[in-house]
Order: sequence, then structure tokens, then C-alpha cells
Amino acid sequence: MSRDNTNNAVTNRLSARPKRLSVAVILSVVFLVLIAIQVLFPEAIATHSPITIDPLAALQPPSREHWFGTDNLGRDLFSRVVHGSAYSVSIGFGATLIALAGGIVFGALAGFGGRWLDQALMRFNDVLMALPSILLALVVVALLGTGLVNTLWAIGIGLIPQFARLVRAEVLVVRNAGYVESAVGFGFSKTAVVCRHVIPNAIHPVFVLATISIGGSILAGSTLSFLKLGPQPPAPEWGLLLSEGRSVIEHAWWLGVFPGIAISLTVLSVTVVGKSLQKRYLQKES
Amino acid sequence: MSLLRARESAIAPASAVPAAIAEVENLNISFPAGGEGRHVVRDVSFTLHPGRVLAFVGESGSGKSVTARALLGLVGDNAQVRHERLRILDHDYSNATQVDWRRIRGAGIGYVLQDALTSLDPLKTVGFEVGETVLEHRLKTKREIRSHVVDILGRVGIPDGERRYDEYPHQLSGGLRQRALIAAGIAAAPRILIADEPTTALDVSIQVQVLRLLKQSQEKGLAILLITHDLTVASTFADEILVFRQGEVVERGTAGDVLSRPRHAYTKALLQAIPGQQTRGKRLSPLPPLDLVRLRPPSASGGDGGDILEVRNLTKTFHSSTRHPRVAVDHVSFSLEYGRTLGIVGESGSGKSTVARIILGFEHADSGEVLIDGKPWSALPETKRRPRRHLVQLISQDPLGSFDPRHTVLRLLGDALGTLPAYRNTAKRDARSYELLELVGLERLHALRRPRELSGGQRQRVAIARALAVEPRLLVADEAVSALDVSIQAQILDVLRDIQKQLGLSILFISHDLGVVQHISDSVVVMKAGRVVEHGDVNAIFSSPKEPYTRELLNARHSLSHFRPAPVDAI
Amino acid sequence: MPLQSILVSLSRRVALGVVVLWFTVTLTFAFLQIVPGDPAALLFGGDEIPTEEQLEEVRRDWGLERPVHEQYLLYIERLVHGDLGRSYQQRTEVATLLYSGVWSTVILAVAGLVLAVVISVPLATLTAGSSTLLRRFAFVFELVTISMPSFWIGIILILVFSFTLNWFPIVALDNPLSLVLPAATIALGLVGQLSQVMRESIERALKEPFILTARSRGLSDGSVRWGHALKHSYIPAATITGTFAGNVLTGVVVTETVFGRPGLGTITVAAITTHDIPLVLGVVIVSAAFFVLVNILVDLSYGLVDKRIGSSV
Amino acid sequence: AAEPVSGGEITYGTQTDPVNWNPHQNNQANAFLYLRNIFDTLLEKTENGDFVPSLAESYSVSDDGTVYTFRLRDGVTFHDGEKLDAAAVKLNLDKANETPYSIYAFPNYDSATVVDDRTVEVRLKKPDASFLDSIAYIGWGIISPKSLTEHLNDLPSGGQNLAGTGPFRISSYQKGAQVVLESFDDYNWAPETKAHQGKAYLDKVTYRFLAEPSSRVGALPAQVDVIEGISALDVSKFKDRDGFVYLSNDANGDTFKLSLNAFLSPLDDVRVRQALRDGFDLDALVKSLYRGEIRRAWSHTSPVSPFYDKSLEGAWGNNVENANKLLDEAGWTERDSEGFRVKDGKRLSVRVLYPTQLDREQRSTLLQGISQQLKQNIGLEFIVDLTPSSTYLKEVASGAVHIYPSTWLHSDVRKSLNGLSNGGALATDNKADPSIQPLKDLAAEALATSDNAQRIKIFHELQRKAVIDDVTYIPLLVQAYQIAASNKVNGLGFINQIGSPEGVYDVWVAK
Ligand SMILES: Nc1ncnc2c1ncn2[C@@H]1O[C@H](COP(=O)(O)OP(=O)(O)OP(=O)(O)O)[C@@H](O)[C@H]1O
Ligand SMILES: Nc1ncnc2c1ncn2[C@@H]1O[C@H](COP(=O)(O)OP(=O)(O)OP(=O)(O)O)[C@@H](O)[C@H]1O
Ligand SMILES: [Mg+2]
Ligand SMILES: [Mg+2]
Ligand code: NI
Repeated sequence: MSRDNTNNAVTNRLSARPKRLSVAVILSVVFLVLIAIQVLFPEAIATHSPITIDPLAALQPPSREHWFGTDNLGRDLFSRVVHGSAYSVSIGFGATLIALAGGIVFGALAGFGGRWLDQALMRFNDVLMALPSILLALVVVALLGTGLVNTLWAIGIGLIPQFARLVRAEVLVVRNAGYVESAVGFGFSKTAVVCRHVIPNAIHPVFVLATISIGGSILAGSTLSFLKLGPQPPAPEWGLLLSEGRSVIEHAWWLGVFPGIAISLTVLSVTVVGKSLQKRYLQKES
Repeated sequence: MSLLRARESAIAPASAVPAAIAEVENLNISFPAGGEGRHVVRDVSFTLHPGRVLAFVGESGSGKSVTARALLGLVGDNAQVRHERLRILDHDYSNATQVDWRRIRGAGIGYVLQDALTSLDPLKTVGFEVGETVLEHRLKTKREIRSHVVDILGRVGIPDGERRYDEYPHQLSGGLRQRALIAAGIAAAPRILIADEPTTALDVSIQVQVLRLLKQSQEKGLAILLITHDLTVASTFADEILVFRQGEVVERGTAGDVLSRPRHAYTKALLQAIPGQQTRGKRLSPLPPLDLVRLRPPSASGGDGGDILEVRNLTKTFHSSTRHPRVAVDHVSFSLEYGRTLGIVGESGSGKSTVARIILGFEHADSGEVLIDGKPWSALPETKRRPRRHLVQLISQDPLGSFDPRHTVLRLLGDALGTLPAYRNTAKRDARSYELLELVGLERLHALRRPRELSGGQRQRVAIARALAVEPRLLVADEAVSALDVSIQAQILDVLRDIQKQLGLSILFISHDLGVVQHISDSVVVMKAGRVVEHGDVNAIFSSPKEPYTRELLNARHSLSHFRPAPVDAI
Repeated sequence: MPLQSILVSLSRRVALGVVVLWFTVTLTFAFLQIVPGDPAALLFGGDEIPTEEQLEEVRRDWGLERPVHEQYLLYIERLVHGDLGRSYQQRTEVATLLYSGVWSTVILAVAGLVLAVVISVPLATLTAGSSTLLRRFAFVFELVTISMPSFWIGIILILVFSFTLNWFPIVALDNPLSLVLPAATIALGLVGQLSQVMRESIERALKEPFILTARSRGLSDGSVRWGHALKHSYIPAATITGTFAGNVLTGVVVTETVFGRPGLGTITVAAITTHDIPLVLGVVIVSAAFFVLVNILVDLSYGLVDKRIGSSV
Repeated sequence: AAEPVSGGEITYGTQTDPVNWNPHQNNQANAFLYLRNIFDTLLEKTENGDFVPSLAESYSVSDDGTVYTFRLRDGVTFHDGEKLDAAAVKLNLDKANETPYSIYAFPNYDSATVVDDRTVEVRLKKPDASFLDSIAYIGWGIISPKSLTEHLNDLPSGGQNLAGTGPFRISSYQKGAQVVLESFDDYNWAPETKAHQGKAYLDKVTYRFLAEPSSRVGALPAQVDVIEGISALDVSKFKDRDGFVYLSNDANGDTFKLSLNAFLSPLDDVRVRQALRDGFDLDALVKSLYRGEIRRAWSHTSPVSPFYDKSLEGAWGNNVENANKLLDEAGWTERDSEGFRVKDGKRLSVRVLYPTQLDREQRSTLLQGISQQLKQNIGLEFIVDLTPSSTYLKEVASGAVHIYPSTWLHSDVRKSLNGLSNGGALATDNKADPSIQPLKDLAAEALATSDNAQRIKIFHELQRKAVIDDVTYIPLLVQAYQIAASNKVNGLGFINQIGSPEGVYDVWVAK
């Protein structure tokens, strides 16, 4: 018998914790891998050129030749969707990266800086929050013009306050955590404590939020496209395809349906993966 | 096993005992979903009688609460419950439906949960919660409910029930909350009351009040099932005791029998593990002493006769924007000699932890000074203090919180060792880490676990190993054993004593448990509201307290321990 | 005493809100100064390219020839007096324009929020901690609504429920039924998040000892869920709803565009795309004020639901 | 067929919520259908280009062509009860010629004088044949003097203060949503271009702004009675279908075309411009996008205009071989990795700037199609830059834009001529370029002459120069307007002057 009789119980509980991934998560990961392949090697997957027009083949329904049908200039929709993934995925990732970077700088400064810096930064954060994100995005687009990169800034900046808040809150929690105090008790310097304990521990929930906001950013990007403020044609960005397809949905349903499915499935997969990461994190915490 | 059976029949109902109102025979409970079909209760049988108290004792996780909840049909959706007989209040509940259960809950059996703060809905008023049972069973109309509840509140000793009716749990003190919970339990006049650890989270003096209240109900003919891990409480209170261990009843009998003539080794160990005056200088746990000689730091022997720690006139006030400033520490002075243990006792909020944090340099005192090894300490700027920080190490109530959750035990120890120049080399560090683990009684396999994957006792050992790693001179143990079961507590107390004896370390031991302090300390400081009320040798203070406050503390404890079992020698 | 402390904290929040507002206006003002495009050219309108003299005249007319800081001070001064200035494009009082849009937007937003709550509350309460078919349905429903662009949801709703089934008109604005689909579009954008958050906190509450206590009193599963657990989801739900309501313009812009409804959303897009600085500033002020107001209300409501908060703040 | 009946109301789904309700300040052709209900002009233009009395019962021109005298109709009142008199007309004319208030100022306008209560005399700086176009244009609609003096600042936002003399008055206006007009009972001064006299048949008309094309189409007939602006794909839903009327009308004025900045390299070389014009198959593109519902254009000027030069039809375009030859000649002989032509290390590339707000009827898609074909056929990079109108203006002013797709929808002779004669210029900076002086002289001659045949000749010459010789314009589409309605709605039509949908004065609903 072990010296400590609670030992067994604990080990049991550990092995009992379900480590299985749900079917939804597995499917999502598979789908995201597919998307990643599309982003990296669109040529390999696309059956046609995404921009070559063929007036004679305009508005054909899905067929063996054109899997998703063709648009009003006879371009192959499947190929456009495949090539468009790079746009939508870069919007998702790019905007999130901007928000992440901004949020971490902001939040960490507020969390570590003195009371005054904290107050000042948080009030500024309030201002950014008080500005409706759509307005912020609209202003950024008006300021910088339309286009992929600007779209990504427009969305990313709007997300910063959320991240800054979370980072700050996490930093404050971690900063007061027992292990930080204990590290101080062992005589570690402040910088060492911050780098070795505070940041690594505060970052996890931030990454979870980041995963989830990738999906949000893709949606925001498509909304900007809808308002004609996102990437411009002939870019096959999904939101743009979708908003172009909407006016002909009664005659050419495929133009509205396939890009819509592409967006939804991607966002759905990212969300599912993000939520499962979050769950695992919470499970670890408890 | 069979032996136990025989004894069970031996203590069959005595003639004076009234007829049973609840009978449970061979209860088995398992949780198939939670792991590999864990069987948490095995063949437990007991009966409840009006006007009598049955106590369940045993360590954490031994199945006490689950067994009790089986009487209410509230074991959990994922539970498998089997029994040969389940009769409650003359009804058979073997195949009860939800509707049947709901009829008996509250009205037939009152249930008072452990930890009053979380057992009362924080978003409902006290009056609502107390009246809910009555309304649910339609014993009173909405109009009558208020006066009824106020009446009940009065009966459980909550004064000014009219006002309390509309208050929320957070507006009540711990003792009042517990009483409100009891009021809710008895509001519908049940014939059975289950009280699950009703006193655990309370200060001693309040414990006494709550138990007194239960006693009154019992005298009015209520059958009480009391669950506690505190043998002292059980001994004061129960007519019959069942000792649980890993889901089985290992011993049963009248309180007197079980406590004064324990038959099972486990019960004996439990009783032996209770610290107090009688256990001073003795080992509490059956484990062999640690061999720590290898660890003895070369310098530890020096400095005999002087003070490792001197606290001079510390004062600390907390200011907050919304509340009044709070004087947490008020002109506190004391000192601690090399190689000795100083206990600090006092009720919750008396400033014990604050003093400890100032000593550890985590908090700035408003005035006063702390000297370590006769040299300035608290007055130093952090950069100057840093090189000497390893001299003073903390063992806290919550070791888990003091570990970076991402790191393995090996890494945790390695990090601490890394602060010493001798252990810059990784290989050396690892070797030393394994050595340390062995010394505190852990195995090599624990080194690669993360703190979360260890039990409470193991965690505390890791914390001690880590503290020892940096060759400290003073250990500050703030409630280091409060969260542990008696038997684990015993082990850790033994480890601490071994350390002190063999390494000549000094220990500042903070606890609200007088018994623990009495067991381990050489001298003691009694604190109240930030001030030192009494300070001196342990035996002197515990046998003849001078201050009324100290006497009050001791009295409260005494009233719980009419029945002080004689210590059992180590096996 | 409690009333007094509420008033104190209220006035502190309001003061803070005013600061935030002022800061927001200033920031936007600065922002818009850097936006390229000559407002005078916009003011001139028309299909011919104005001459430099004509532009000068317009600039003089609107005070655009002054240094930026003077324009700013002038703007703030007017603002303090409640004057939001005039729209460049529509040459009308900004206040009038906003007023004309604000009610329609508020009605739409409130209807959307109410609908979201009406859907989310039972969905979350009934499915928390259970593994029924309904729970599975809720899971799929929430994920799908979360992952669809809201304009797309709107278009599909119109196609199906207005044009094909003809249940809810979208053209006749006087018909209260015309509010249903736009409100549903707004609601569906929120339902997923709201019910997930609510479910999480209900599930957390269901694991609390006080729920066991309530059960031990003989309460049914339903009473425990609705009577005890639900209330514990209020704070996270209110926080999300508050954030959403504060940022309602975002949802409303799309919905109003898709449904061709009047309101602040339509005004916002027009203001930005035509670079109508006074109107943009007006929109910013209104929506920031709304944000501040909603947040104050939400914060106050925390204290009403959870008395612990009221007493500790 | 049937007899018109009075009474009833309709809901009309339209594309545009006017930015500005003041006719003197509105230049959205899609907004004229509202304004034409509310305002009258002094004269009205007929289908064949004549001017007939409206608020003015007659007019005369002095021999030197500089003085116009208008005799006003008697008994006309505004919606707000004001009387129409000479002073009111003078006020309107002065206002309409005052910049920056008005965007329809007439460059040769000198002054107006009140001769008597019902007579106004307008003096021009010099003779100008296009003056009557302005007089008859809705941009010079006559507004109540009370509105102009007391409520000037409220006029852009519509509402009750905006009073005209037209057959309908504004009953309510919800920005971004709808405007409700009600019949003006006193109305009794319809011009002879209208089908009936007296008050309008309808009691009320609700114009609901539905910017989404699919919403308009979907809402007919269950939720609206009439819609305008129907995409080519949707036409089949209404055209020749039971229960619907479908009307389509080519716009007067200009066509949708590319304006080429002939002053900016590489378009400063006429061979490049020609190659661009001939390097794509417009017919195929238009057919695939518009399915025969919209015609391709051959000239800068609309085919329904009396000044249209029919001889341009078939005279240019889709000659890839020749286009490539021209580019080779011009020295664009090398190719880069993407297949574009290169000269001196510079890619043969032009930038096309198109404001998103003007993008309708798949025009940006058409531009993309052209871009693709130019790349494939002649190795020319044709970058279509869609931009919000706020940045658009700045970019236009910068002069760094090569091509500028546009339609000016005025039937105004002077403006047409202006466009034709400015060398395809987008920006102010080349207005003074001497090379376009001969064009300007020709245009001036056309304006000054009173001989219509001579004017037509000059117009033809200018069109041929613009499209064939100089290639400053590449015509693309004949702009067209569509109306669809449930077949109980009768009397719908288009405005003679510009071809956009007419107001609803003559509209009636079968019982
Ligand atoms: N719903 C449940 N699902 C799975 N396991 C459970 C459940 N409830 C209790 N258990 C397990 O049953 C065992 C007995 O638990 P119980 O609560 O009865 O212990 P206890 O003796 O009351 O301990 P404590 O003194 O800590 O309250 C524990 O190991 C616990 O983990
Ligand atoms: N950081 C702080 N800010 C404000 N007040 C504090 C702070 N830390 C402690 N206090 C207050 O100081 C008083 C003393 O607290 P302390 O933690 O030292 O008590 P304690 O004796 O350790 O109590 P317990 O037995 O409950 O641990 C308490 O009233 C507490 O509320
Ligand atoms: Mg228990
Ligand atoms: Mg403490
Ligand atoms: Ni006693």
C-alpha cells in the first residue's frame, strides 16, 4: 500500500477524466486541415482558373464540369471558392493577430503599469468599446480605402478592447496568484517572475479567445464585403461571393449557397475547436 | 470483515431505544459513469431513532455524504444505488419514484448541508429559503408564511427574525447562516434531520452554539444523522457512531465504546492522530520518522541561543475606498529562537496571516520592524532582501496555489534550487530534486506529475520539499494543515517536527486549531483583532490562561471535548 | 445609506461616462481629419467638377477654412449647447436626422433583444446539464446561428418567410408584423452566444450545494431550474446583452440595410461612405452615449439581482 | 383599354432614397420620379423634343436669342396655399442659378425681371440653345416662395415644408424607409404631355425604398404594386407573364461608357486607346450578363437621342488582331511573366476608378469581364478599382486616373456637348489643354446656332471623333430603365426628357 492513501483515488480520477475528442471536434479539425490545404495550394485543388471568364458558360448550375456551377461571367464557382479561402482565412487570422498583439500590449501595460497607467489605458479602452465596431471599421476603411489588408485592420482594431480587457484581467489574477508570490519568496527578480510565470499563465485563455475570434473576424469580413467596404471584386473573398450571389439567389441558388456553406462551415469548425480548447482549459483549471 | 459482522449483531438495539423510523440495510452505491465503475459505498446498514443522534465519521471521500443522501434519493443521476431494505417513516422507498421522493424531502427529512455559505442560494432572501420547504409542501399559505418563518428563525436562535427575513445570506455571519440553514431544514417539522458537517467551517465558539441548537432539537424527539470528520464533535454529541473508511463501515458502536475502546486499527489511528496536549512530543501518524540528516545545511547548527526572528511593534492598516480603514495588525511584537516553534492562534480575521506576510516581505508594515537572524529585514529594499530570501520560506494552506500549474514537480523543485549557486547545473538539480522528494516521503514517479495530479497531503509534502530545497532557517507555516484530513494532518505534522528536530529549523506555526498549536509549539502568541493578547510558553498558557479572551477560546474547545480519548501508543 | 451610496456610485459612473463620450468625440474628430477627401467637394455635390473659387466659397460657408483646432473647439462648444451641426450631404440639422432614425432603430433593437431573450432563456434553462434530444438540437441551432453572417440570415428569412410563405411582410412598415423578420435577424445573431453563456452558468449553478439543498426540500427539477438556477445566469447574460446592446449599431446596420428599414444604421453607412463628417460625429455621439447608458444600467441591475454586488461596490 | 378610374392607392418599390429633396440640389435620376410628382416646371419637353406650356402658358424669345419672356398660367397655387406669380418664378430662377446653393446654375444666365404679376423676363449673357432644356428640367422645378424663404434649410430633408405645385404633396417622409404622397386636390394645370387633366387619379402613393434588388422583385405583387430597377435576370419573372406589366425604356442622354484620360500615359497614345477599344468582345459580354435585356452602346450619345449618330453602329470594336498590331506598333512588344505587354520596363497598365455607390446592374462585373478579355486578348492590364465615393472624389481630383466609367443622364444639349468636347477629361487640370480647343469651338457653335440640322451635324461629328478617331470614349451600355407592376396598375410611363420612370399622375388602379 502506498504511503498516502488518497493517492490511488487521485490517480483514478485522473485516468477517469475523458480524454476522448467528440466527433464534432474531429470533423472540425479535418475540415480546417482541408481549408489549410486550399489556402496553401489552391492551384492543386481548383479545377479551373478563378478569374478566367467564359461568357458562353455563364450561370450554369452545378455539374460534373463545374462542381459548384458558374457565375454570371462564366467563372467556375468551385475554383473561386477554393481560391477565396486564402482571403477569408487571412482576414480571420490577420484581424485576430492584430487584436492579439494590440490586446496583449495594452492589457499587459495596464496590468503591470501603475494605477494611473491602468486607469488611463482602461478609459481609452472604454472609448474604443463605446465606438461601435462597425463604425470603427467603416472609418478605418474610409481612412485607408478598401482592400484586403485594410479590411483586416478595420476588424482587428475593433477587437482590441476585448483582448485588452481579458489580458489585463488575466494578468491581474495571475499577478496575485500564490505561485507568483512564492517565486518572489524564492528571491526571483520581478522580470523573471513576469516572464516565467505571469505571461505564460495569463496567455492561455487569451489564445482561446483568439481561436474563437478567428471565426468572428471571418464573419465581420463578410459583413464588410456585404456593405461593399471589404475586399473588392474580382477578389473571390467568400463574403464578397456571398453578397454578389444574394441578388441572384432565386435564379442561381448555387451562387448564394456554396459560398455561404464555405463561410459557415469554416466559422463553425473554428468555433467548435475553440470551444473544445476552452473546455479543456477549464477542465485543467478545476 | 466477518469479524465486524459479528460485532454489529453484538450491539443490536438496546431495550431503551425507541423504534426505528428509518432502516437501511446493505446499501451499495457506485458511480459507473465517473471512471471504471467506482464503488463508493459498500454494504452499509444503519437505523435512525427518534430523539437519538447517529454520527458518521471518517476521512474525506469515505462515502459519508453519499450514504446520507441515499435517504433522500439525492445521490445523483449517475449513481447506481442498491440495498436490501430502505424503509423511511414506515414507507418502503426501495422503488420510489421522483414524486415519492419529493414528498418526503423537506417534509419528512430535513437536510442541512456542509458549508452554509454555498448551501444557501446567494440570490434569495433568507426568509424565502426557509419558507420554501413549507410552501412547496403546501403546509402554509403564502400569507401565513412570513410569520411562520419568523417564528422558526426565532426558534433556531436568530434574533430579530422580521429583519433577517428580507436579508441575503451574505449579510449574515457564518454562525447565523448555519442557523438559517438549520431553520430551513426543520421548517416543515420533519422527523429526521441530516446535518452534514454543520460545524466544519465555523470558529470554535460558534461551533458550540450550533451544536447546542441541534441538541435542543434532538431533545424534542428529532432523529438526527450527524456527519462529521471531527471525532471530538462526534464524541460530544452522538449516541451511536459509524466509522467509515473507503465506503465501508469499519467500526460501529455507542460513542463511548468507539472512542474509548476502539477495536479497528483504523479507528485507533484516527484517534491517535488527534493532536493536543496529550500528544506533545509524540508521533501522530504510524509512519516512521524521516531521515533528514543528509539535508542538514552546514550553517544550520550555528547561532544557538539567539533569535532567528524578531518582530518589533508591527502595525498595518488596510485602506479601501469603500470601507473604513481596517487595522489588521496593531503593535505586534514577539520573537522566535533558533530551532524552536512558535504558534500563533486567534480567531478568523485576527491578523495572523497579515503578520506572516509582513515577515515574508510580501506586505509592507506601516510601522515597526522585522529582523531575521538579528539583521534588518523588513526595512530593506526588495533588491537587498532578495539574496537572503531563501532564509525564510512559506508553507501555506493552499500549496496548489503556490505552484505554477504548468510545471511538473521536478521543474518546481529545480526552479527553487536554481536560486542557489551550487545548483546551476541541470543534472545536479535533478539529482537533488529526487533526493528531496525521497526525504519528504514521496516517490520518484511523483516527480513528473503536475501539482494538480497529486493529493492534498502529497502537495503539502512537495511544498515542504521545495521550501527545504533552498536551505532556509525559518519556516512560516500559515494554516499548513487546516485543509487536510486528520490522518494526513498527522503525517504532515510529523514531517514538520522531524524537520525541526533534525535540521534545527525554526518554525512559525499559524493555526486557528488550538489542538494543533498545542501539539507542535514551544511557545504561543494569542491574537485578537490585530493585537497580541497573550504570549508565552505553550503549557503555561494552555493550562492557566491569564487573559479572558484566551480563556474563552479554551473554554469553547473544552466544551467540545468532554470526552477526550486517551492517546494510543504508536503501533 | 444604500440609496445614498447608489447615488454616489451612479454619479461617479455618469461623470466617467461623460469623459468617455468626450474622448470618443475627440478621437473620432481627429480620425476624420485624416480621412482623405475634400469635404468642400462633397458639399458642392453635383455632377460637374467645381472650380477652385466655388470650393472656396463653400469652405467659407461652412467654416472649413479655419485651422483644425478652431473647428474642433467650435464643434465642442456647439455640442455643449446641444447643437450637433449640419449634415454636409443633406444640409439638414444632424440632430433632426438622427432623431428621425433613432426610434425606428430603438424599436428594432429592443424587439431583437427581447426576442433573443425569449428564445435563449427557455433554451438554456431546459437544456442545461441534460443530454436530451432537445439539447442536441439546441447545440446545432446555436452553432449554426453563430456561424452564419447575419445579412445572410436576413436574406434567407426574407426569401422564405416573406416572399415565399408570405407570413411576414417587410414592405409595409406600419404593419407590426413587418418587425418580426428584422427582429429575428438581430435575435439570431445573439441567441447562440446568449444561450451558451446562460447554459454554462446555469450548469455551474446546478452543481452548487444550494441546488442540492433546494432539491432536499422536495422541489421538482423544473422549480429548481427556473426558481433557483436561472437567476444565476443573469449577470453573464446581462453582460453579453449589454455589450451587444451597446454595440447595437453593428447589428442594426446590416439588418436595416437588408430589410430596407429606416434608422441609425442606414444613416451611419450613408454618413461614412459620403464622408459626411458632422453626421458621422453625430452617430458616434449617439451610439457612444447609448453604450455608456446601457452599461450603467446593466451595472446597476447587477446590484438589484445580486445583492452581494450592491453592497460591496 | 379600360376607362381610368379615380381613387385608390399604390405602393411603389423604388431603389433610391433621395439624398436631397430640393430639386435645385438633386442630381439623382432615380429620384426624379418622386420630384416630378411634387414639382412642375415652366415648360415641359415632349417626346420629339419640343417644348410645351406647363406653368408658363406661353413664352417668346427675342430675335437676338438673349431675352426669354414667360407668361404664367393663372390660378396656380402651391401646396402651402401660396399663389404662383412672377415674383415667385423670379425667386426660383435666381435661386436655381445661385452657387453653391444650386447645382443647376446655367452659365449664361444673367437675370430675371418681373414685368407684371404674370410675366417674367429672363436675360441671358449670350444666346444659348440649351436654355429651354434647363427651364423644362426638374432641376428648375418651381418651389413655393414660402418654402424658399422660410424653410430653405429644411428643404433637403423633405417633409411638409417642401411645397411645389405638382399633382401630389408630401404627406410623410421617413428617411431611409418611405415617402407617402397624397393627391393635391386643387391641381388643375397638367401640361398637354399628360394623359389627363385635373387632379391625379390616385389618392395616395407610398414609395418604399428597397435598395436590395431581390427585395423589390420578391415583394411584387404581394407587398408592392409597382417596382422599378429590375435586373436582367429577374425580367423573365414579369415580362409576358400573366398578371404583370413590364415596361422598359432606353435612357436619353449619354450611354454608360469609359472615359479615357487622353493626357495620361499610356493612354496619351491614340493607338493604345484604339487597341483598348477593339481588344474585347463587348457583344458576348453584354449578352451573357444581360440576356438581351440591355443593349450594348455604339456611341457616346444614347440611341434615343435626336442627336444620335447611327452610322457608328458596327463601326468599331472586337478587332483583336488589329488591336495587337497597334500595340506592337506603339512599341509595347515585350511581355512580362504574367503575360502583360511591357515597354521600357513599364507594364501596359491602366487604372479604372469606379465608385461603389454607382455600381449597379452588374456594371463592375462587366468591367471585370472587360479586364479579363483585355488581359487574354491583348496583354493589357485593366485594373478595376472600386472605391467608396468619399475617396473617389479625391482620386478624381488628383488626375492620376486613366479611366472613369460613367453615365451622365441629362438630355441637356449643353452638358452633352460639354462632355463630348472635353477630350474625355476627368480632372480639372486638362481643361485648358490647347489640343481640345477645336472640339470646344465646335461645341460652342452647336449651342449658339438656332439651326437644328446644323446642330445635329456637329453632334455627329463630335461623336465620331470621340469614339472612332480620338477614342476618348468607349461606349458600353445603353442605359435603360425598367418598371414592373401588377397588371391592375395602369398608366405607368417614363419621363420624356431623360427616360427615367415618370411620376404617377396618370396612374390609376383598376377596381
Ligand atoms: N455525483 C458523483 N459522481 C461521481 N462520484 C461521486 C459523486 N458524488 C460523490 N462521489 C464520490 O463518492 C465518494 C464519496 O463521497 P462523499 O461525498 O460521500 O464523501 P464524504 O465522506 O462525505 O467526504 P467529505 O468529508 O469530503 O465530505 C468520493 O470519492 C466522491 O468522489
Ligand atoms: N489585502 C488586504 N486588503 C484589505 N484588508 C485586508 C487585506 N488582507 C487582510 N485584510 C484584513 O485584515 C484583517 C486580518 O486578516 P488576516 O488574513 O491577517 O486574518 P487571519 O487571522 O489570518 O484570519 P483567518 O484565520 O481567517 O485566516 C481581516 O479583517 C482582513 O479582512
Ligand atoms: Mg461530505
Ligand atoms: Mg489567515
Ligand atoms: Ni466539560
